[in-house]
Amino acid sequence: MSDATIFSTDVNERLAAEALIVDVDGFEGPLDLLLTLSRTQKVDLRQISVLALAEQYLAFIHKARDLRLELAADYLVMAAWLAFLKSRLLLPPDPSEEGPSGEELAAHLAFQLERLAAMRDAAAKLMARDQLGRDFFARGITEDVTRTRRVTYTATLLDLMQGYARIRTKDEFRPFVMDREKVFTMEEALGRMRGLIGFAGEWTDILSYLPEGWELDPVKRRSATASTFAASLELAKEGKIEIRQGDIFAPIQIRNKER
Amino acid sequence: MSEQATDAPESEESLFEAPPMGEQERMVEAILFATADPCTVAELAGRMPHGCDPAEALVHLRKRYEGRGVSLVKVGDAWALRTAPDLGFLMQKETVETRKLSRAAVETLAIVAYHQPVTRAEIEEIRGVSVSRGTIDQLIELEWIRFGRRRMTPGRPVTFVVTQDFLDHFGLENARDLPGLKELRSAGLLESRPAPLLAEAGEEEGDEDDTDQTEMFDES
Amino acid sequence: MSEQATDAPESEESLFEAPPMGEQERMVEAILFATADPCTVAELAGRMPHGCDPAEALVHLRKRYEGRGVSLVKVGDAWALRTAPDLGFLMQKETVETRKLSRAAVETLAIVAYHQPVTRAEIEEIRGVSVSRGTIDQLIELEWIRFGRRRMTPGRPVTFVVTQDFLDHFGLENARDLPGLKELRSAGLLESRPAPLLAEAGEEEGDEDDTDQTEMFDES
Repeated sequence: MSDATIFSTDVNERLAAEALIVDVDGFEGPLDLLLTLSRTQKVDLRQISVLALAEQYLAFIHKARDLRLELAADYLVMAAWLAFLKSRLLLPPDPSEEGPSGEELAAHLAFQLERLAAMRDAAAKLMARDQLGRDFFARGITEDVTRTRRVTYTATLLDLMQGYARIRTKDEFRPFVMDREKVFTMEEALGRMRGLIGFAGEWTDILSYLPEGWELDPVKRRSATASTFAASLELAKEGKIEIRQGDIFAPIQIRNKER
Repeated sequence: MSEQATDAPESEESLFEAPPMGEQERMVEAILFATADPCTVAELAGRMPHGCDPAEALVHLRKRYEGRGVSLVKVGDAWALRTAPDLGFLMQKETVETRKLSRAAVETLAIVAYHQPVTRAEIEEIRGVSVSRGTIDQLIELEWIRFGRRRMTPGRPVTFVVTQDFLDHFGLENARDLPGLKELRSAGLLESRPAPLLAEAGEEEGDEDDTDQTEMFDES
Repeated sequence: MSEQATDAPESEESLFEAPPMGEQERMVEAILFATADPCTVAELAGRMPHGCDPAEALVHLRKRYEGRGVSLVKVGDAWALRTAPDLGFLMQKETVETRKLSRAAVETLAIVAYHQPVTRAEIEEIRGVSVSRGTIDQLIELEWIRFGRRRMTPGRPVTFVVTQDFLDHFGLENARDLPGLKELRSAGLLESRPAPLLAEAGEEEGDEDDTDQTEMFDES
């Protein structure tokens, strides 16, 4: 396992690694985590080994999973991407393959990390500057010589935008008031039946294909019944199923035709 | 300043040496500039390093400001920096009282900004309530909206547009730079609204209209 | 002094003649003392008698306040009097507790300052996470950032730029005086390099960024 090389027996390093794991929620996303991991390489971000970093990250994700920590999707997406990057970096380039090389992708990742680190550094420098109201001060007594007073009205941009949003959102939701939640579309019904139809060797009532829970609410039941029926006709037309009805108003039954 | 040199040895009682008089003068100046109220000598001494002599610093400072646009004046037993009385005529603009614009006016202004040129009827249609005369008058008086071209429709209604003053006040280069609804939402500027499913009851819309109504009648 | 004496009799001319520079300097000093907010040269000129040259008066005034407890500082295209930063320790009572900004807000602010004009998507790209609700909101409310021009790219996204209040708060004369800006720029860290795409799309972004940089440094 590469784990052994990365999480070496050095106790301090192991503790540091575990601290990272425990703190998984403390990271602001995969890039932040990568930046923190890259610090353990103790080199200029320009000279960073992206391959080693990718391995560290993958090992981290692996460990986090072992500890059954919930990982947000973007951490997993980054893991998948790094695994891909790792394979590109390790394998000799395939001349027939399109797109950027592993080195180009790695260089871009290194750039992103360097840029993020630079911005953090800049943010710290900014906040360390002398600040108004903390290190230097504006005039304390603004002039109030009694004289003709003029009343003026003011509003902020935020007031303006929120005011506008308040009015417009009233309208905006109107088209959506038509309740789509209680409609089962034919596409949905088709999708559902295609998945289930393989199991229907015997004649079964189409009403048994209604999605769970939909038979309880009359409005939902009506919509689901109609779409399921329409979907059955469509499947019969495609030759996937047979359809029959014993009598007027009798249950409509279907069964799989491709046995 | 020869005084500084002679001052320093005198402050033998103090554990730490007081800063030179030039520094003390700077300190008094900064304090009097930044505080909201006049300061007594005791207050100044309380703020300055141990061993300082604010009374003497005040004498120097007063001399320094003689004939300037600002002067050091005594108010009761406290000291303050005040603009020179002969320049009072320059302060006209400082005595402006600002009040918050009413909600009806903010909404009307927003509609003009987002929909300009827009007629009064259109504003009413968008707001869902009638717009009182006072609201439009107020916005015109503030020089935030003005009359635009007449609309070439029956009745040739006047339209309203926003002014350069409006753009300046709200820090916009152009009314087109106002963010759209989607952008407002993604910037977290929209109050969260109930899910569409609940909206059909439309209860809070009713409430909101009520508020508008009250506001409208308050204004006139 | 003698000028004034000769000025007075020629009442017709003096109607249009500007006061002597010494007087103008006093006026600028008085106006700036009377307000806490920075004043532009245009605002000063608007309040001073006809024919005054506040820009020149400011040069004199700045020199006069050099090394004093209060100094004349430039904030964007405006001017303000502020206490000298080394005397901040005297002003504990005036210190305003500012709301502590979250790390996300501080970073977002820095990104807007260094990359302006910058879109929300670019901020997210640099930070590697989506900008949470309220972050931009908070910075707008503090009046440290505002909406800039829309970007002329598909979707015409709004951009953000920093404000004069931002410059004032951090004691910056200009956005170009941001600490380390030159180094970051020459290291290429202010470019928003598009990611090498596996499938080609959106090539035009590269050029766009060059324009942005120029835009930013064109601002005087």
